[in-house]
Amino acid sequence: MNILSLITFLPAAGALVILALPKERERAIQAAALISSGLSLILCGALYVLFNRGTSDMQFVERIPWIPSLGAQYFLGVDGLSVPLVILTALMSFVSLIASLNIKVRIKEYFFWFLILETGMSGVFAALDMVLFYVFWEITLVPMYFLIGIWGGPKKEYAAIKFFLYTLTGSVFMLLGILAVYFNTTPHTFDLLTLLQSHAQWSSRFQILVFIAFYLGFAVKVPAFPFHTWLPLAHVEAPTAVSVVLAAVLLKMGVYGIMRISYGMLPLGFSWFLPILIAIAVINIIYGALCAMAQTDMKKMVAYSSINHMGYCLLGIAGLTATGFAGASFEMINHGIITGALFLLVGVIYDRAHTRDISAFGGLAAKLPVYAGLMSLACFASLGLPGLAGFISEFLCFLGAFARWKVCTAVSVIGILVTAAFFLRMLEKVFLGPFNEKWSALTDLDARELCAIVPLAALTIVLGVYPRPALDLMNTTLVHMAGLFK
Amino acid sequence: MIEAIAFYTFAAVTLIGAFGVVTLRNTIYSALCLGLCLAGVAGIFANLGADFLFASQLLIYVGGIAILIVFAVMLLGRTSDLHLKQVNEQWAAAFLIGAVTWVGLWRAAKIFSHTPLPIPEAAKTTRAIGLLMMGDLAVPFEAISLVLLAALLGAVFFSRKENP
Amino acid sequence: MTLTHHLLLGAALFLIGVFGALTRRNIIGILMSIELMFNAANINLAAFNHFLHPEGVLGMTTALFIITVAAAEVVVGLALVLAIYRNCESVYAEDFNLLKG
Amino acid sequence: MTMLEHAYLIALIPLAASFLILFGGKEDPHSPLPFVGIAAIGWCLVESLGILYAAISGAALPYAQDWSWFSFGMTAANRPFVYDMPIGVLIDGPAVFMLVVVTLVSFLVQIYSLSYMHGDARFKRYYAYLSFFTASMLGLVVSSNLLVTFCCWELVGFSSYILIGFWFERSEPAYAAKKAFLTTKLGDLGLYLALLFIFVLVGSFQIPQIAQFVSRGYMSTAAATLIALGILCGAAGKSAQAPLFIWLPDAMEGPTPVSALIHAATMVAAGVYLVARCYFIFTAAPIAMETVAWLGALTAFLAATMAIVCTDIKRVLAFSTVSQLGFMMCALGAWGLTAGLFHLTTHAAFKALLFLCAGSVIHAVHTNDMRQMGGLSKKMPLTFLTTFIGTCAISGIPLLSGWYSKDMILERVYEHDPRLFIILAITATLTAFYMFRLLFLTFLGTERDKDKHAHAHESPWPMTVPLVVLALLSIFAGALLDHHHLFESLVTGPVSPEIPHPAPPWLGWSVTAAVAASIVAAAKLYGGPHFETAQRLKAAWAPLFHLLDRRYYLDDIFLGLVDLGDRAARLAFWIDSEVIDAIFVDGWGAVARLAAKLSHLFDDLCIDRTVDGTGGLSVTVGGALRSLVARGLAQEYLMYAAVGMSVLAALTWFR
Repeated sequence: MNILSLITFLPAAGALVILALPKERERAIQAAALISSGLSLILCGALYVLFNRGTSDMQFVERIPWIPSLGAQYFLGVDGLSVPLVILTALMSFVSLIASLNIKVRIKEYFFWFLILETGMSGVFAALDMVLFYVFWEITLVPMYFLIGIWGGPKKEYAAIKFFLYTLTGSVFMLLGILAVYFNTTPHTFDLLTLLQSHAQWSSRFQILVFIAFYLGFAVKVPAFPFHTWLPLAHVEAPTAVSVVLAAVLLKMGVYGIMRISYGMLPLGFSWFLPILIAIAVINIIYGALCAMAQTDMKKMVAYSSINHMGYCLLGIAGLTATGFAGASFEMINHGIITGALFLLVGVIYDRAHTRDISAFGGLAAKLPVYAGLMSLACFASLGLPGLAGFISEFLCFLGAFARWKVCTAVSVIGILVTAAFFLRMLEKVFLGPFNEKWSALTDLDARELCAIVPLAALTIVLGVYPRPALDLMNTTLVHMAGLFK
Repeated sequence: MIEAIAFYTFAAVTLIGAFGVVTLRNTIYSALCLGLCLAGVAGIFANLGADFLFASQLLIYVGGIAILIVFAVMLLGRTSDLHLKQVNEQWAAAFLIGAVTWVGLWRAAKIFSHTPLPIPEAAKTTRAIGLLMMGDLAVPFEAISLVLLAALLGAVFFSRKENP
Repeated sequence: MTLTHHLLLGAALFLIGVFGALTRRNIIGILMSIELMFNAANINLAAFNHFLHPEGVLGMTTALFIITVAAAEVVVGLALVLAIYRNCESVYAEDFNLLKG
Repeated sequence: MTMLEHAYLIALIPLAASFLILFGGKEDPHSPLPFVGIAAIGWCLVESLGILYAAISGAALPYAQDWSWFSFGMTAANRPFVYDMPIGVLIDGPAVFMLVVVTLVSFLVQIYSLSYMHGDARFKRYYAYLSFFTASMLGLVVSSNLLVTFCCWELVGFSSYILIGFWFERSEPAYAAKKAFLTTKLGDLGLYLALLFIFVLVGSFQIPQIAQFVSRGYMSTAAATLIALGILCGAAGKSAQAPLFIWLPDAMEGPTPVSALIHAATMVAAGVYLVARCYFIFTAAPIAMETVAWLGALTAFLAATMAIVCTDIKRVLAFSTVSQLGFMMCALGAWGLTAGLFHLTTHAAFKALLFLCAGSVIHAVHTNDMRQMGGLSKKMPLTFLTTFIGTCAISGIPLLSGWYSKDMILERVYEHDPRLFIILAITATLTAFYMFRLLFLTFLGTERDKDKHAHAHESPWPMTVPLVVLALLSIFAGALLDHHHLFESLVTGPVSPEIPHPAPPWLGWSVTAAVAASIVAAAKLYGGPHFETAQRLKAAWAPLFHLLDRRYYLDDIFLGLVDLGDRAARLAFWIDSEVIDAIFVDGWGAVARLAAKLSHLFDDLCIDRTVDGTGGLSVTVGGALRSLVARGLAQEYLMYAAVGMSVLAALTWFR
């Protein structure tokens, strides 16, 4: 049992403990959830310290035969691409758990599913065996379905089933892809590291087909245009903490998959798809931003802004340079932190006012200074203000893509302006202007909310001013990745 | 030769016991006949060289189940019942069915008539059975233990006083 | 002695069991008849084991499992009989037509 | 030398002060925290003056120092490696003067604000914002890395946003703040692309390395032109050049000291400074140079005309700022780096002075509308005097600072292109006209609003002392800096490859004469009590006045663009929800449901009938049989099973 297994399965152990607790003991359930997730986070801290930044090999590898007849293994390991995501998962899950302490109904089931979800998410990033990867991938689906479908908003059932069908359809294609590569390698294997080396034995046509299958699976998760329509709905209906995890971690699974599998395993398919990918990235950026601008619901606006930001990631990947990869990986981290904070903050106001309509408010900055400050921070970080986390990564994405796609990048820069426009409009309508007396009973953030949001805000500033700690984790691996194919 | 004598003896005991079970009017005698019949089967096992099976048959069937049934009979038995008929009206039909089936089975069993009885070996089967149970048959073994547990619980549940 | 002898013994025992199960009025009698059928099967298993696969013990082991199942069956059966008797003051099978649809 | 070595502190100390003020202590009118900000900026001022002294006394410039900031993977020539991004300071001549300007004006404005903002509910936060602005502005000035420059560039924009919207309880400042941020951001997109282009070409953001790259001729003219135009976009946004200047008049909704600091002296000059900083790229691209020159001239002229009809005292000053920035841009475009930056320096002094004077007036009468002022010279003599000095300086009255710099620009521009000179000369004349109009309307003539006039009073010392200091600078800065060609010796630009039109010696004096004439005209029109002439002129030229009043409809164009954006957004969302979601996603669902319905129908009509028929038959038969055989007796059922068994056994007979 090495550190990765512990990080992955500690939350699941916590979930089992919760299962054993009687459902009236709410404090104990919450404590069990926080402790198991917190331990996982502490171990992630250790992972961060112990991680060797000088090599692009897999580290903390654990390899045990699992289903020998299939050749499937229990095979975990991280490199510079996945280790930030594992840490992000633990961090955002812990923060979300803090934010979930105000859940009032069916506490036991809620925390149980949440911890299972955390295990699934960590597992996706740590798994190096295709079967294991697929299993973890699917494990995330079920808790999400219940979390949205039970604790969600008014249209929760519809949102949950849409989310479920969408992603399940995607992952069915992914399964096809996995089986295709399994049966077309000699010897048959599910070992990701071996598969990454074996593209030489596949024809171009095969790679393209398999690429499409994998891409469909990942694009739904990213979500890339036109497979994104589940996202606003799911976000709007999901409870706050679930939205946080959904945006901060689940979307990253798609980008991670594209970088790890589509790019690494199927270079010919990837290069065939590259022109389409850059088009999708541009569409994601501009179209997502425009859709966000049309929203009147804050949460939906943030959800569409996620589509926009994932477009930056795709843009960075499409650049096929180490810079673009660095941008995409770093953008994943930053988007996780920033959008997580944004969803938390939107949740705060929804808890108090029971509405998220932008035009329903006005002048809140006078009444809720701390809230307004943190919200402005998150919004400005999201629109890419330098000094806050979003800027550097966004810039690296553009920088990576610009060398190859000058015109497309130049066009997608418009997305920055539109992003700024809708965030500023939201800030103006909600926080500035004459105070709307209807909300004179609102209170500022309480301790629990501060505990959840302030660390994210601090990280936003730290990573914005000094991104080295995050970038150094990935540099070696990404440089290695960029050097794989000419 | 000695095997043949043993076989016929045990077979006779078995069949007589079985006949007693199904025909005797007094249920307590039936139960005792059952014990006799089971003991006969145990003898057949011993004759076949299945030592562990023989022991199990004696311990579980003769020593356990038969005694249990005797107790149950004594718990429920009413002396007034001794005057009542213990066999219902479909006995003729049952006999017919039995006869027809017997002929069929007899014809089927004749397929093996040429198989000679090998020389019985003094091999002990206990060890082999144990290995088998802990090895290939571990899962059925565990499943059986669960069945037993369930039966135990079920029995307790059904026979509770306050059970409706 | 050949396998046929044993099989015929098993068949006879089984048919007696069937006859008993079909005709006995007393529920305990039916139970006992069922035990006879189990034993018939056991004899067949032991015999097959002995004559066809003398080197193995699988047949005997299966017989052991059957003995176990039989024990479970008889325990539950007797418990049921007790429960029925407690409720209906009867142990005769024809008094119960709960199976009637 | 130590001053130079610690130049990085100049940006970090106000930053630290800003956070200290923001997070230390509660909001309280007697909080000592604002003095932290003043002390920090005072220290910066001392350091800047030290650097200036060092520069004058011959320290080696440019001075550069770099540290490692962060590293990322990079691919160059198909070879990936880890690139280390440096962060550092680069102090050259322009930077030295810019440092002094920024720290000096910041310092004075912070002192001025002690009184001006006194009693405001967010007094402490105001100082935090000011310090933050100063920090980012100084960072912009000293940074050697264009990416860091861009970061600070955005951060000054952000500071401008929060300071314009400082009184966010009213909706106008909130709207103006958003407008300012978005308009400058529009320009910044060009700068952003220019940065991407630079890095892709050069592989570095370090200004010295880029300069080397250009000077060795590695950068093609086309690339240089594109990059220069991109930088110009950014500069036009921040320095309020046409057509992006629309945000600046609205930005006057912020507190007046903020307008003086950000929207007159420092931030808006950042665009000019950036062009100067990247001058080597511009000089490599003749088309870009021409664009800069003509854009500057156009802006100067348009803004001056708009200032004539404006009645809001701060907006007149705002248009004046735009106009003067146009002068600087034009000078830069005409190979006059020295002239442009010289004007930047002097302009900072007198424009900050004018804004602070306006603030003093507004503080006294609580209105921005010049039509409600008049005759304030008796009530506020010191303010009047300092305003007069500032007006003279900006109008180019000889021997005041503005005269030196404007003269230099005009000369330089004439040498480059006489057509530009004519535009600028007309603009200079207009400048004098509207500035004296402002002076007459505000301080001279009759008091038009008795009530406001009665309450007016001279401002307290924290406000007047900065006025006096700036007034002295407005008088003497030009002469001081021109003394022994001090400014030119430190700020030397590249010399134009050719000088087609050598400037005649009467050039400066002719402009001065025109200026004098326009002052007389202003006195004629606005000196009297009733301005009949002005009203008649206005009536006669009504369409023109309307055009100027509506700011050449540029605001409407901007709003049209915003509206277009909104329409695009709504269209995109309509596509998203009604087309993609409805057709591709829910459409599939509908198709699937339809297929399900069809198959269900088939089931119903064909298969189910058969099944039902069979079922019905068996029910009938079963019903009949049941009464016969099924009496619910277990043994009877067992009997049937046994019959089955015997039948199977009987099959063996036929074998």
